[in-house]
Amino acid sequence: MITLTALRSFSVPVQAPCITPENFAGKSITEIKALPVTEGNCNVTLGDLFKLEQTPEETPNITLNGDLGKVKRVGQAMKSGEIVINGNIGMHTGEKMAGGKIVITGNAGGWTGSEMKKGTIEIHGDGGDYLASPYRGNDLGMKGGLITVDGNVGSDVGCHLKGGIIKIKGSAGRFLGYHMNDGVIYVEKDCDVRTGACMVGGKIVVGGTLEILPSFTIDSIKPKVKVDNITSVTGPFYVFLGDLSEHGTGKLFVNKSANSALKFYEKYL
Amino acid sequence: MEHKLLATLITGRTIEQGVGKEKGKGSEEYFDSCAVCFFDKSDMLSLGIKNGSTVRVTSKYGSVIVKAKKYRWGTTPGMVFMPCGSWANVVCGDETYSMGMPLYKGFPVEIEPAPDQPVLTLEKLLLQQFGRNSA
Amino acid sequence: MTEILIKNGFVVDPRNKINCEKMDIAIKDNKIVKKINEKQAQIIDASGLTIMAGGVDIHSHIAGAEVNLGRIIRPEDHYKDPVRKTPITRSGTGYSIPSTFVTGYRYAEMGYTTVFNGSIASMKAKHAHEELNDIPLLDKGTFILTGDWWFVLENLAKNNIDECARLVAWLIHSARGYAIKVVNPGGLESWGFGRNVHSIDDQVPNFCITPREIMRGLIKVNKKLNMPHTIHLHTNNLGVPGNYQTTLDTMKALEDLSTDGKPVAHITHIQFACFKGENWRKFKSGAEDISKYINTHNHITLDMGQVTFSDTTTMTADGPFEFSLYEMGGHLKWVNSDVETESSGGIIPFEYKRNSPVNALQWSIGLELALLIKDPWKIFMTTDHPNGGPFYDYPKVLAWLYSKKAREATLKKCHKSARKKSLLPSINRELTLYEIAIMTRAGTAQALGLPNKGHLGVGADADVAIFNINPETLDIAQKFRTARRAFAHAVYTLKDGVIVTKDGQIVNSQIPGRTIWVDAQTKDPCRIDDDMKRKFKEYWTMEYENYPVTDHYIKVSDKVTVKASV
Amino acid sequence: MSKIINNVVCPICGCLCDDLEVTVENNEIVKMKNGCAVCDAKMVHGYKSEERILKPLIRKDGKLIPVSMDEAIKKAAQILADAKYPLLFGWSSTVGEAQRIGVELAEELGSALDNCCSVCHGPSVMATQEIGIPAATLGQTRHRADLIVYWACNPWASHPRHVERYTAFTSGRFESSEWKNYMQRLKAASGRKKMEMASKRIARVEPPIKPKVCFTGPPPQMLEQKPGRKMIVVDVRKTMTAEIADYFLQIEPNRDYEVIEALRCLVTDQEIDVDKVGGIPIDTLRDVADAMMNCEFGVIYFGLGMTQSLGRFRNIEIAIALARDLNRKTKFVISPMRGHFNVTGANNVFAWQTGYPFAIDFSQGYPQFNPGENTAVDLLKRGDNDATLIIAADPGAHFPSVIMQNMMKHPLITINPDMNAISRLGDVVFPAQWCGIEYAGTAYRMDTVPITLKKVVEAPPGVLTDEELLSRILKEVRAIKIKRGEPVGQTEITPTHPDTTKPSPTHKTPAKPKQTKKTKERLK
Repeated sequence: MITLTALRSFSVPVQAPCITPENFAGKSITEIKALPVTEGNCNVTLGDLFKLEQTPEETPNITLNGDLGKVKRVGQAMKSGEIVINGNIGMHTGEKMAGGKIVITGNAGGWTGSEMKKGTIEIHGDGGDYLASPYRGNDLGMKGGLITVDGNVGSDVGCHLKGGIIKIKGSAGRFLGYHMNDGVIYVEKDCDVRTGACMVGGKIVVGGTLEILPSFTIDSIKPKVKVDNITSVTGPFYVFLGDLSEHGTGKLFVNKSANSALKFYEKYL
Repeated sequence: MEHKLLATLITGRTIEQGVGKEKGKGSEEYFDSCAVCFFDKSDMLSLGIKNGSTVRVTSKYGSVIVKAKKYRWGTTPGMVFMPCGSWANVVCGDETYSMGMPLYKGFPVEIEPAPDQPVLTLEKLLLQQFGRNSA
Repeated sequence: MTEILIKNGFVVDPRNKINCEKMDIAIKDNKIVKKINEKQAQIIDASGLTIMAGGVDIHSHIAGAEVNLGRIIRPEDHYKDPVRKTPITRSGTGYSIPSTFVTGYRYAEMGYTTVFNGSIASMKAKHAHEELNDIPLLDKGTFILTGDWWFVLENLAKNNIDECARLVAWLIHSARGYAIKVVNPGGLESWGFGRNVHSIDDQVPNFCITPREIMRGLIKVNKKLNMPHTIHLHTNNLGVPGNYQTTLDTMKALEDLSTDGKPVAHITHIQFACFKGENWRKFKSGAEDISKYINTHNHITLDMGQVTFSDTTTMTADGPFEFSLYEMGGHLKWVNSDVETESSGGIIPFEYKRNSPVNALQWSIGLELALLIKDPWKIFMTTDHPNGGPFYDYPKVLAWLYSKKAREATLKKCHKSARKKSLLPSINRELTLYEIAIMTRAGTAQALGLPNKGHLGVGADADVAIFNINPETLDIAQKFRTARRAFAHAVYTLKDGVIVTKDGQIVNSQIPGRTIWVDAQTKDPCRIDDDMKRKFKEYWTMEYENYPVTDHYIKVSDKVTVKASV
Repeated sequence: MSKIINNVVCPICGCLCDDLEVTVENNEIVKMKNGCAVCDAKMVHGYKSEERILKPLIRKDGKLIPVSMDEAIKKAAQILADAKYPLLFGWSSTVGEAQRIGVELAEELGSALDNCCSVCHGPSVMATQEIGIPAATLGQTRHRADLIVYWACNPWASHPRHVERYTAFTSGRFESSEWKNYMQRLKAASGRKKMEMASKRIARVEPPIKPKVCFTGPPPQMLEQKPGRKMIVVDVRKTMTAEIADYFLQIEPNRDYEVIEALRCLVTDQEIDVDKVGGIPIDTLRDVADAMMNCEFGVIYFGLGMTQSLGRFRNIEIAIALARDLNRKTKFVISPMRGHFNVTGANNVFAWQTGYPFAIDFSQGYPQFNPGENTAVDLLKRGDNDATLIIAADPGAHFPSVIMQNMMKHPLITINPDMNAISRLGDVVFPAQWCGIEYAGTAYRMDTVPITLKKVVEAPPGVLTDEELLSRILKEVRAIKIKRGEPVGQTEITPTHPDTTKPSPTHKTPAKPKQTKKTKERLK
């Protein structure tokens, strides 16, 4: 295991896409120290910014400590192994991830797990905006894997989702699952407005309150819903279909008891 | 008569503000057109204020004194309007939802009459907000 | 004063009928000369290398409002191809629509030195010229969309060819353009109200004219103006199954206009106009019919518009075509950009896939045409950048042309439609270096009417490309990958007698390149009288005085003056 | 001695009206014809106001002290070269020629580069990146549009001549002006006196406040029957633009997305389960949808009410989707009402040089783009940058104070012609010439049509253009870097602004630009 500890708190953004298990594998500590990163517009090395130590444990492969809120692109495109981040981390963590595991004990920045294909991201704090959403102009949403968030998440989470599961213990911001095609998003608490906007497929399960867009239509009431192979949630749930303006067939499961304001939809059943 | 009004604030352009900003940010026109807040008639009644009364507009992000004016064109109870400019900025928020645009329109503010409190000029407002100005 | 002597290379110069002869090329300043003082000159040892004139691209969308809109809407495309700054070069981004500096660098790396911009609306011409100024290392020119200009439609409907010619001369001059571009004649105006024309004899709504009349009229105008290039034509019904018939009709309709056996029209990206079959399911290649016609007629030149299987961006002034492409489904973005009284436009990001029956056949149609048309002076190599693929795929296209083995390798990976519905598998022709030089430089320069480009004769511009191909030892058809690499990275590119790339790397990025434009001087210049100014005010939302491109928009100007016969 | 200059371009809003008639006396603009009230304020009064900065200033002990240009440039270059991550922001009120050098400076510095569009129509650009846009130049609307929708914008205040030049109150080839009809209605409603006042408004001598005539618009059925052009205004509050419209739809704040979603459902023949959306009954929306589907050529112009309210770029995205869907039924285009006169130009210049329109980060040696990450407000909110250069913009008057407070923690360099709010806050304050008044250059209209701004008067002595200032700062930055032994770019910087004092070239002008020779010599 390689432990990286930030030597100071960073005042400008640090881009460190080199911090992945693949990149560190087979390298000596001196070689790892020499890996290039940028601090603002300065080209520096990992050793300039972090204290590096090697310990014999196998997992996790990499541990990061310190004030890392401005450190971006950690674990970018990683394929295997495990990274543990003790504290907050900056944007684009685990972007284009294709396997392995990232554990973040604090909060994650925006675009965490963006365009990820496989693997697991565990966030014990809050997830940022654009969690598991693609880069601007793309529709390459998350394809597979699992993201769990213990806290809340920001806006535009799970855009263009094409597979995989996102579980959020807290509440979610606006535009959750925007234009999602497939996959599952489960929010235990409330959602901000416009949940599931433009969705064409997939499943969003909401345990708390939310507002339904006019372009969704009620389909049925179901007693419970399966989130993944091991979890199923009991409701009862209103099931909404949408987004009609996109001719979508996405399913929005809304906890009936938490949403008495939606009772009038029952007349269409 | 209530002493506080909870309203939704919209900031935006007015032609007077446009004229004012082009004449110069230190100009009287700019001050007159920007250090104001437009109300619906009914809200003014409930607050007990008149055209030209000073009011305090407070949001989560800050608090500013401006002059109250009646909105001319239509009815907008519960909604107040401030021309964009340094005064409105004090109450605007920094929340961007990760897309670069801060909070300018459609957020809650609290308004109370502030009789006898002065509306700060641009120079004084800058000094109050940032501790410096052109002096 | 710089003097350069390129020694011992194999020169391929079809204009001067030189085919792989070992000879020296002498350069003084920015021209090729007969002889120079060897002692003073810088010597480039080109032994074992092939020397050609700098490449001349006849049709490539590299600048203008539409190209830039394409750049703006594709951040994800740039994201995968960042280009780092160096002490010599500027930074930027690449892929399907590279930023301006990168466009210049990457063309130069392939030995190209002259590029003509596909189309611009003259109202936005200043924008195009500002971008062209920021494309270094290339000479460039731009074609002006003329076919649906209201003045043209009105005058041609009344058969006022002379008046139309004067107006077109004014237009080309005020936009600092090089040639008349006609895109889906009549269709762009119809698209103003969401309609289109579907044959060359359809009426254009509100204007009492047909596409046939527009094309014929503009060819007459082009002749009257003595323009160096023919009209540059994008046919009606582009991208529609069965459109090979429209293309044949178009070519037949123009037959009688050629009196001296010279071409009267250049039909661009012919691949997209060569579809047979009533619908996409019955989609077949029309290359055989088109090539048969071209092989027996001399009044048309073509360029390929080859598809190269990449994630690219389609963009054209043909707004209705882009909308119908969008309607076929599966596209995330659609851009339409109409320009008042002049043109329309559309952009759709598009990925050509090998396993798509339509795309695979499109690929084979382009190659079929290039190989079935016997005379390489009649069809030139392009990808209609970025419509069929970005220009950095040119080496791939060349490989398919000079090597059956390369074609077979790709055919194997393609959908079976490419094999079944076209003649490509049965074609054995493999182009020689000589023919390639025609299709990429000599022929294009001739079609464009550029006497100093595309060849290495005395007096030609000192634009030279040197490739690591030894014609004596390398069988390009067999070792197509080696040759492809050679075409992708020229050993040397010389622009205006200055070495700008070496071993595929930019060594000098400070050559701005010239903007070539035509000033067709009419005997009786276009009178912009009050009536005309009033009309201008009615037609455009811009004042007449603010419309023309002023001189400062051209960084280095290369004016071609022609005497018109009106 | 007075002279009249015709066809001057107005350097204020995205309309770029190019028909101004300016009278100049003793190197001073004394009169302006054809422009709007805002134009008058700038062209006749504002540009020569007391607020003008004439010498560079540097803040010493909290006070702004006049210094020499050389000292100011050295100081600014030192700040920028020392910074690990500077931010260059603004660019909307300067010409393309200066923006080009700005990109080069940003690249040299490895800085963040953003323009004002990130707080106005950046969301529109982002929406275009997600979904494309069916757009057209303004003349296309003028000639063809029989349905004009102004959504969440108030052109009467922000683009005063938009209606008159490009939409309802202008005549085109296929559609005629509704001005007469409006006047008749106005007459019928409020008599002669009020008409005079309205015509005064149209003549733009007075700001458009006055009569309390309420045209809430006839009911939607009337909307369908009315011949000629129709104008619909959708907004959260009634504005003067709504007054002149045929129909006004007042929706609840922050509900644009829902209303447009409902319209999209109606256009695609879907049933809607709710009765009201955003405070509007579905039946009313159905009428609007019908009007949209039954027009020959429809257009939606949208403003900051969409880009700044809840949903930001998703609002635009859905509005574009509506326009796109409508193209299956008829011809429909949609267009943002870009604010500053050259904010579109900044997007375009940045895009052709880097591939990206705004929110660019050069810290990696190549451009990276991500609004939300590299946009000015986000950078400042997180406190990522450590120096700021503001040019041709006034975030002091347009950024929330909470954001500005973060900007004030680091050195601030400003380049603006007059003492606006941000200049008042600067550490190094440069004066600049007014582009479009004191020097010429290229600006891009809201529909990306490039227009050359004119020079009408001479600038005060010693005040430089934005291009010259940036070039000198860039040169100085390079000198500092060379001293430190760092590699620098080598592109030579040649300011190239047009000289529009010469008459426009006619067809016969054989003029060969001077640069040709020079460049050729250089090549030799």
